[in-house]
Amino acid sequence: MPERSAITFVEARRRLEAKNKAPRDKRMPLAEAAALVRDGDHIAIGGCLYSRTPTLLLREVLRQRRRDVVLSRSLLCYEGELFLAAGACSEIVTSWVGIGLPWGLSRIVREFVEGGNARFEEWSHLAIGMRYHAAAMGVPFLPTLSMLGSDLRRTTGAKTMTCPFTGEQVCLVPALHPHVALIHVHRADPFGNAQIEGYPHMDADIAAAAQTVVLSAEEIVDPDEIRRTADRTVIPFFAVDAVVHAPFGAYPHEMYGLYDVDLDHIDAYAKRVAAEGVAGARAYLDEWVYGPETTDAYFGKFGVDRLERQRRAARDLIGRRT
Amino acid sequence: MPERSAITFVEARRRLEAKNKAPRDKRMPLAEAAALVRDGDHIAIGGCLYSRTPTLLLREVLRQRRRDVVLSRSLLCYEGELFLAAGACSEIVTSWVGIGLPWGLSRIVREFVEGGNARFEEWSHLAIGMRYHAAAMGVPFLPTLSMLGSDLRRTTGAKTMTCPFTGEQVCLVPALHPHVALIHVHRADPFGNAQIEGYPHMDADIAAAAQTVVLSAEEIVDPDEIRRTADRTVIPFFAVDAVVHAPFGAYPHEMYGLYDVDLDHIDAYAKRVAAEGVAGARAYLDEWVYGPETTDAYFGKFGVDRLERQRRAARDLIGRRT
Amino acid sequence: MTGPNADYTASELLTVSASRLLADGTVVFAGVGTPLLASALARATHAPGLTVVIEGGSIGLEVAPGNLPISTNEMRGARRAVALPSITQIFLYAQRGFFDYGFLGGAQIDPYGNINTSIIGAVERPRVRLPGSGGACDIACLCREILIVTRHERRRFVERLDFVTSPGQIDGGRGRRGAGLLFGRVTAVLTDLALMDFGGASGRMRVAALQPGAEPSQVKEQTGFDLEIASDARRLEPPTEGELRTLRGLDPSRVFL
Amino acid sequence: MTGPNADYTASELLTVSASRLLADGTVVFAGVGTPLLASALARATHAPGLTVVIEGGSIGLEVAPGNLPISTNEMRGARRAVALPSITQIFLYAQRGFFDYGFLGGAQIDPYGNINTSIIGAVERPRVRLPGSGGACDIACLCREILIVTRHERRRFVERLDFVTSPGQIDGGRGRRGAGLLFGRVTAVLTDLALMDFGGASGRMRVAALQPGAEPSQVKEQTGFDLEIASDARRLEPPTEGELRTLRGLDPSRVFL
Repeated sequence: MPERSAITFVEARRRLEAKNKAPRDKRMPLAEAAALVRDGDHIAIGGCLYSRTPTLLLREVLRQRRRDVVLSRSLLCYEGELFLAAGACSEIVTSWVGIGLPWGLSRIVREFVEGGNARFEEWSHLAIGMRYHAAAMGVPFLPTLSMLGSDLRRTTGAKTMTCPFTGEQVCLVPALHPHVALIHVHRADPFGNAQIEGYPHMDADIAAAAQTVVLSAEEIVDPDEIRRTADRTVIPFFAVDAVVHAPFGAYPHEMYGLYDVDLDHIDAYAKRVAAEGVAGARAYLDEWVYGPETTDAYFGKFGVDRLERQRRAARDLIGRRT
Repeated sequence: MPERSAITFVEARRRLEAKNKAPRDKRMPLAEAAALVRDGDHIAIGGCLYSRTPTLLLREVLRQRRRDVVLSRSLLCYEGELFLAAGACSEIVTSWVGIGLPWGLSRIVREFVEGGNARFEEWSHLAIGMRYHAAAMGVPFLPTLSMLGSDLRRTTGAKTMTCPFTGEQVCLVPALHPHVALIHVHRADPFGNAQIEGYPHMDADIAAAAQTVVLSAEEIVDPDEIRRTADRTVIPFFAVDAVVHAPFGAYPHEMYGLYDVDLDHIDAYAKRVAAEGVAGARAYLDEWVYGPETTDAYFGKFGVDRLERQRRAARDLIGRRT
Repeated sequence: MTGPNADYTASELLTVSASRLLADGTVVFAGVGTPLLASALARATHAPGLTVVIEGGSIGLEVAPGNLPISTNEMRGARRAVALPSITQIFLYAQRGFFDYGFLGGAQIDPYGNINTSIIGAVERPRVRLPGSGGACDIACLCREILIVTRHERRRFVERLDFVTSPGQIDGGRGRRGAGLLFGRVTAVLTDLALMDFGGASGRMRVAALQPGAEPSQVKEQTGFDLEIASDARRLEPPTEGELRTLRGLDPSRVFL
Repeated sequence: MTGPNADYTASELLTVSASRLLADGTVVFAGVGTPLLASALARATHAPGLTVVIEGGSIGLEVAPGNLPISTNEMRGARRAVALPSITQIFLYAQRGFFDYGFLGGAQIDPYGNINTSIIGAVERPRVRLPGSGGACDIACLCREILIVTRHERRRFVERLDFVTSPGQIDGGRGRRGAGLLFGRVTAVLTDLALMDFGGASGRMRVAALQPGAEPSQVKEQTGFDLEIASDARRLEPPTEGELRTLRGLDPSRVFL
């Protein structure tokens, strides 16, 4: 693999074969689950940008002062800035980094990458998806027509080959097996059978690709409820190592149908970073990550009314699902 | 492609680019939809074995006396025997052919293949899936670890290559772009947005792989119902060319949650063929395919009580969904 | 940028003319901002049968006026969608050939429509680290028609890119074919000053039409490379009252306008 | 085939001893018939934490006694499943390495555990066209432990196959590795007469244990190739009353027994 520290194809299979696949109660406290992340791990983050982000899990990983991790995600939001500013991360693997059009370039990513203090390995969005998909499929690579003619092919170390059936040229991207996948879902049972509503993003592939999968879920349901709606299950229990009950677990990011993104909060963060740079992000870490000792304390700072407002906003956006 | 008459990778993309992708009412009578199948076409059949088979569509294709078609399916049930006996088909592409363990080998497939009057191109089950998946993904091939060390690799013309990233050997299978996909679903809107309950089988990939997609649906719903449950849609309208309202459209095969397989009917057919061979299949064609002029006449032969019994059986098997 | 008496802004002009590039009954792969506004405007005017797709995984969305998505992955982008596949699946639909148009912008654009949204300076030690490709490189490689839509600024239109994130016509001629890109091409580069294409002999970008109020000299001056003006260069129609009213209704608080 | 006083049939013996090969807390990829019965029996006896997967796309199914699935794609196979992925996805989970055991049978089995379920005679003009691989070749290539379970008949155990549908140990030794198969191996060939493995120096199939009532001479006579009997060959325990009662309860009308 081009990036440091992801697991090789053969090693990934061997480790998976060695795992305990018994259906067992995998529920555990947030801190215990986050502790499955080790220094130097490659962490794949579920959801996309500010949607279905495993915010509480990431917050706890930061609180445990992990070091030297690699973050990969299809589109990386400001959690990347927080990990860089915290000194927890030295490399990001993504197709795009930022919060969104209105907020412009990430000042912190610029400082770290332009200063030579962090590595930004850029792939096209589909290429990131194909790398997770290859790993989930148990093959060492996948072909794509994307990145042909792009300098990304050269800088990523993707290969080209001639199709032996058609004679056409294709680009090959290598499987990406993260050490850990952090994924937030709508619903999971204690064994880790998980269901997602709305956008599935890349989470199913990330779960099958990673060596260790940590799930947080808005709701823990009885296995019988999963069995009644088995065709909605997108992550089967045998891929999962830990299950954390985490209502509002993506907040201040959005959770499809449950709560809207808290743009006021994100905007305040962005303004602070725009003005103060890394110092602004560190101040945010002190106030919102290291400061509140508990999840309750963290949500207490937002206040119940605000969480309820965001719940109503989501209902207004999605409406009742017959 | 090894088999005759599937569409090449580049041609498949060109034809798709040329298609009208406007969301329009694609509902049409069964006969009109089946007429989209032409002599010599490669037909991919949705569902698997005796589950979610597009029975009414296949019956109508036979009634229109198509000739020289190629049938592909992950597991081919006795519809293969009917097409062979009808003189409609000279080649099958599948991983397995038969009805099931209790019925043993297909006497008709044996007669045609052993007699040199039909070609049976066998791939492994995953290889068939990878071929449809490659086509659906818009790549000319996909790698797999399956078929390595099997004579199937040699006889199918699958290739091997060394992974440029790991140095490991993989098997490459070529994309399979059928001319027509015949797919039966639980629910579709007039534009062709389709939803399936229970086993998805390979239908989503088949729909994206084929040049022409003909859907039959147990229920035609208002587009707003699809929009309310968009995360259940497995086939988007722009892949679909025809939509047929076909209650009991898979019967006597099963439809997940709606009606059970009619094993009495299938067993009677199997006994007849075991005793009389091709003549038995032709007698079945006369009685159940060519004979009944209309769908009502066809179902009339089963009788309302029998259909109701099969509905109840399905409810007993699956029960209420939440 | 626009004529002295024009009663619309440059971005309104850009969005309206972009919407006119979209034919009815087609599928457009749109990013948030101008592309999504242009697509929504087209649906509301001449192309009711236009299907909008966004990369977060939404097919057939119908945006709510005044409540536009800011990212391609959020609930606002799923409004009235008919399908919500995975992000990977959306791009695979593009790779398969389901999407007629793909919109692109870019920090740097060269005379062949190649785009840089990654790096200014050296790869290993960039002077400016831009956000990256996102889906741009994929759209450039996989869609049938690539539409580049951006403000016309000299620093943006450069003779040579520091980095090719999204391939356009490569070096003109058979450049895409040579790179293995069998499908798709850049059919339009649209700015607030002109509509450009690659129809000339050189295969380089050239002005096919001028925006209302824009002069050839002004276009050349705002372009960092030698830009040919087609002898038969047309003049684009200004936005109509109706188009402007509808557009402003879509983004009343001017988040993107 | 079984001892004169045995109060069980050969297929009951086979199913019970197959169930004992399955460790608790593992995942088994089972076909319908004996494999599914053996898996269900294991769950009901020593392996309650065994997860059953079938190729139609069902994970964690719990079959209803007396109402067993006849195909791997039908509703009976989805009973109490926790997930119903596509057929392709099920095999991709196998390829990824999630499945500990894969059950196989076969019309022809050679001394290295390679299996033919495709063709007797010549490929272009077969004497007998068998049903084909189905998922057998995939299971043989992708599962961690391949368990071959079949009746012991001389016409079945042959020195040379007409066609290799599902690779076993290939030619013994590094055969699988040489073919590119990095993972998985045949760990047991179980019949109503014996349990065989490939633990000998030759890499050929050899008898590791005898079924109750089976004699070495009988095993050799029912095998179409030279079959070694391990010097330390054990004697398998007969089915217990409890195992037989449970098994018969699963298939009271003896569809598969």
